[in-house]
Amino acid sequence: MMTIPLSWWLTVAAALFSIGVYGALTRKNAIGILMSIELVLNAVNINLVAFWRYIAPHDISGQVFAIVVITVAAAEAAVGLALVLAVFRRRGSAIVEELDILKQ
Amino acid sequence: MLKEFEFVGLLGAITFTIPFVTLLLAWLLRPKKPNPAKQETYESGVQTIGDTWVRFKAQYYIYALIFVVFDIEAVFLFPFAVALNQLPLYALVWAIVFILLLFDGLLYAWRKGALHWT
Amino acid sequence: MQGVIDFLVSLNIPYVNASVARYIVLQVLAAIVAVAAPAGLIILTWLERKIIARIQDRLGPNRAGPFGLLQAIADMVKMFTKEDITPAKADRLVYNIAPGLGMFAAIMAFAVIPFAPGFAGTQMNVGLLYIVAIGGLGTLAILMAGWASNNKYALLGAFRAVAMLLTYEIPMVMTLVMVAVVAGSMSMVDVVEAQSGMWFVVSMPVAFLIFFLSGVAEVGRSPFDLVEAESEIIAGFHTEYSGIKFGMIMIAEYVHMFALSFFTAVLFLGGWQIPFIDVAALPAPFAAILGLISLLVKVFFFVFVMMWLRGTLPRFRIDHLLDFGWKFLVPLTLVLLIGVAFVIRLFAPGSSVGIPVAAGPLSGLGMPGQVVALLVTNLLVLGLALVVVSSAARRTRSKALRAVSAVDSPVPTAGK
Amino acid sequence: MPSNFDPSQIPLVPIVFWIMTLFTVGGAIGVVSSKKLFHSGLYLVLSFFGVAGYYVLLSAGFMAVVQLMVYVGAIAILILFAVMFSRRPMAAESQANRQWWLGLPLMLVLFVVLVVTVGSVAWPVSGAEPTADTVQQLGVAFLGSYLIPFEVVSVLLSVALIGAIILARGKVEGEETN
Repeated sequence: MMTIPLSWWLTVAAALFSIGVYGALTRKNAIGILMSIELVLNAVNINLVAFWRYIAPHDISGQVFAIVVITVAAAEAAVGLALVLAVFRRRGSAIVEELDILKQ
Repeated sequence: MLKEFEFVGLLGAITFTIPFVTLLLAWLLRPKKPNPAKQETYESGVQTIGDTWVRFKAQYYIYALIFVVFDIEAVFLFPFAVALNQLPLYALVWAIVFILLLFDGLLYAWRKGALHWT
Repeated sequence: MQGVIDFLVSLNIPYVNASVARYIVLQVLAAIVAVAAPAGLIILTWLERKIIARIQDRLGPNRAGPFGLLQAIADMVKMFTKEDITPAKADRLVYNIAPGLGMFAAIMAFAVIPFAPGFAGTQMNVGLLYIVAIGGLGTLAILMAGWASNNKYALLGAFRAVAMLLTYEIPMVMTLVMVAVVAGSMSMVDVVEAQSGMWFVVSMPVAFLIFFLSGVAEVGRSPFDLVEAESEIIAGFHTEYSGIKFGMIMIAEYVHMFALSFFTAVLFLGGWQIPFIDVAALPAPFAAILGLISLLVKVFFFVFVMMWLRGTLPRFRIDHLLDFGWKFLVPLTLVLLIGVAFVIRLFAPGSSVGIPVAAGPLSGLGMPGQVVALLVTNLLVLGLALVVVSSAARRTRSKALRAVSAVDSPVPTAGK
Repeated sequence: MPSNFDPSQIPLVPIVFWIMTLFTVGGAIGVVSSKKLFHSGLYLVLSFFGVAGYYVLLSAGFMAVVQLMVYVGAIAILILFAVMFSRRPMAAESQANRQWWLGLPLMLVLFVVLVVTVGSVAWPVSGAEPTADTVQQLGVAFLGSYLIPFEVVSVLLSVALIGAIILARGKVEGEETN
């Protein structure tokens, strides 16, 4: 079963993480940024579960952490999207660059 | 664990092809004579006005919101359910506290009228 | 299943060793499931039309073939040969993927069902959650279909459908948690075996009712079919679909209904178990055949009940439906879950796995005591819920009456 | 076909791994490059699906179904709902902001640094197989050593629910309702 070395998982997770960071930095729309953050959190979860599987398979902590991360991601998505919707209704836009009210 | 998902994978591989086969078969059999009138959006014969993707009321979003929260509650309750007989009695009390805390959120939504369909 | 594998190995075909034989058997089982689930649709549509016709004092299809049996095939042919129109304004790719995804989700639900003793594709120890997870894909397909059609009715229908699916998924998941609590496992195979003493429908009738009810809502069938309320939103999320893609959506719906019947039979009616007969102890081929027949009888019973519901009940209104889900079923299942967990823990045998745990105080009463306690809990919670609801209803009604009389009474005085 | 051919030796696990990598990374690239926000959301689902496949390969079946149930069944729906609520979600305009050319090399540098780090550490891999019933272990952990996080999670969820409802319900004049 362990035909795949641990480093493959970590590399894939790194790729996912980098893409997520890129998205968070470059997307215009706030919802797009939230999606990218979900990607980053998923990369973290892959790492957690891979470490659990390869380094401490008898200690369930890795999965506990991953589930807590999922929970926090869901809470973040719920509040974040509600925030985006609220902003969108006030200002008629979800484009982050247009939300520069503090600058004016 | 992998063994347990083998069947899911095999079934998934077959099931994945079924829609393609169906579509291919239909593509071979069916006539294809599109014209602009046919391809118009069907709204009971009335011409469509404006954009389809208009905004809908936030009520739908609130239902999805409460659903997400309870979905995650279930994620925590399933391990608890399976491990119930390996747990001391006080653990049950904590699980009940867990459920009641979330119930609290639902009650709040209810009181604030967020569950009310307007 | 082990028997079949051993048989294949004993044939001494080149390259076929135990693990290859296992793959072959699994693959064949998968193929049967993947083909039989949509093919069962042919019987289902015919049955549905016949039953509904009888309920409405009609004959139903009776021209094509004996008893109109070929009608379903004729319908299939029609679906395949009809022109398939894609609206010019649709989002083509998503529009085309959605029906396929719905079909995929519906068929995949069958992966975890134990068909007969020893005949289960997988003993996955997360089977109950798998049902929920795959159900989520179906929800997504509906949202995609409604969205990509670029039609206001389709989008509104999709919103309504998704709101309803989400609402009724919570009571459903909570009843699944109850099943996991009582069976002590999330594997469907274990759930069936845990019912060898007593079916869960006896010990948890209220949980069973909630599961079946929310399941019918999940499938989107009458009386929960406001998703496709013709008088309000044309055909809901599949307004724009025609030809084979419409057919695929229909197939998904019927397969889903079939899957729900399977789940109800497996989770609450003991799956392949037959009362007073120990099926698993019979010699291998009999056990498999008898078990499968027993399961199918239960499945078709639930299929019949669903058609019966469709033939007799009017459609719900969406606000009533959502209120019923959120304000009645969700609190009810949460309270019931607490009760069930409490009872099970009281009756739990002691354990020395991991942390040593003392036995529950009532564990001496054994299985019959547990069944009776569960039943009493179920009925108590239901009774409590009904009392609360009826008192709340009385309050609202008297408030409404007072409002009406407050409006009415000034009228005669003004007349004088 | 060689005489000692054994079909059970087909490297299924790496094959599935690469398919899932295609889903995950391909989906992720779709998320950050798609011009339509709704399509971004669908690519996100594809990516989540691939991650669920990873969990199966990692013997974490519970995590896999939880990934499907929470991410695909709940969070993705929430995100798609939010996309539909925002204006002109299907408009095919560039979704990237003015700094995208700066983000690209940054992403590549980050990736290279991470990979080099991963390669330079000698991970203490243990060859042990995980115990069969991880779900039960999880339950014992949640109500044993991780009891406080368990309760905090429920507080977090209630707070998130209440906060999100307050935010989402704020009424604005002249809003159309359907």
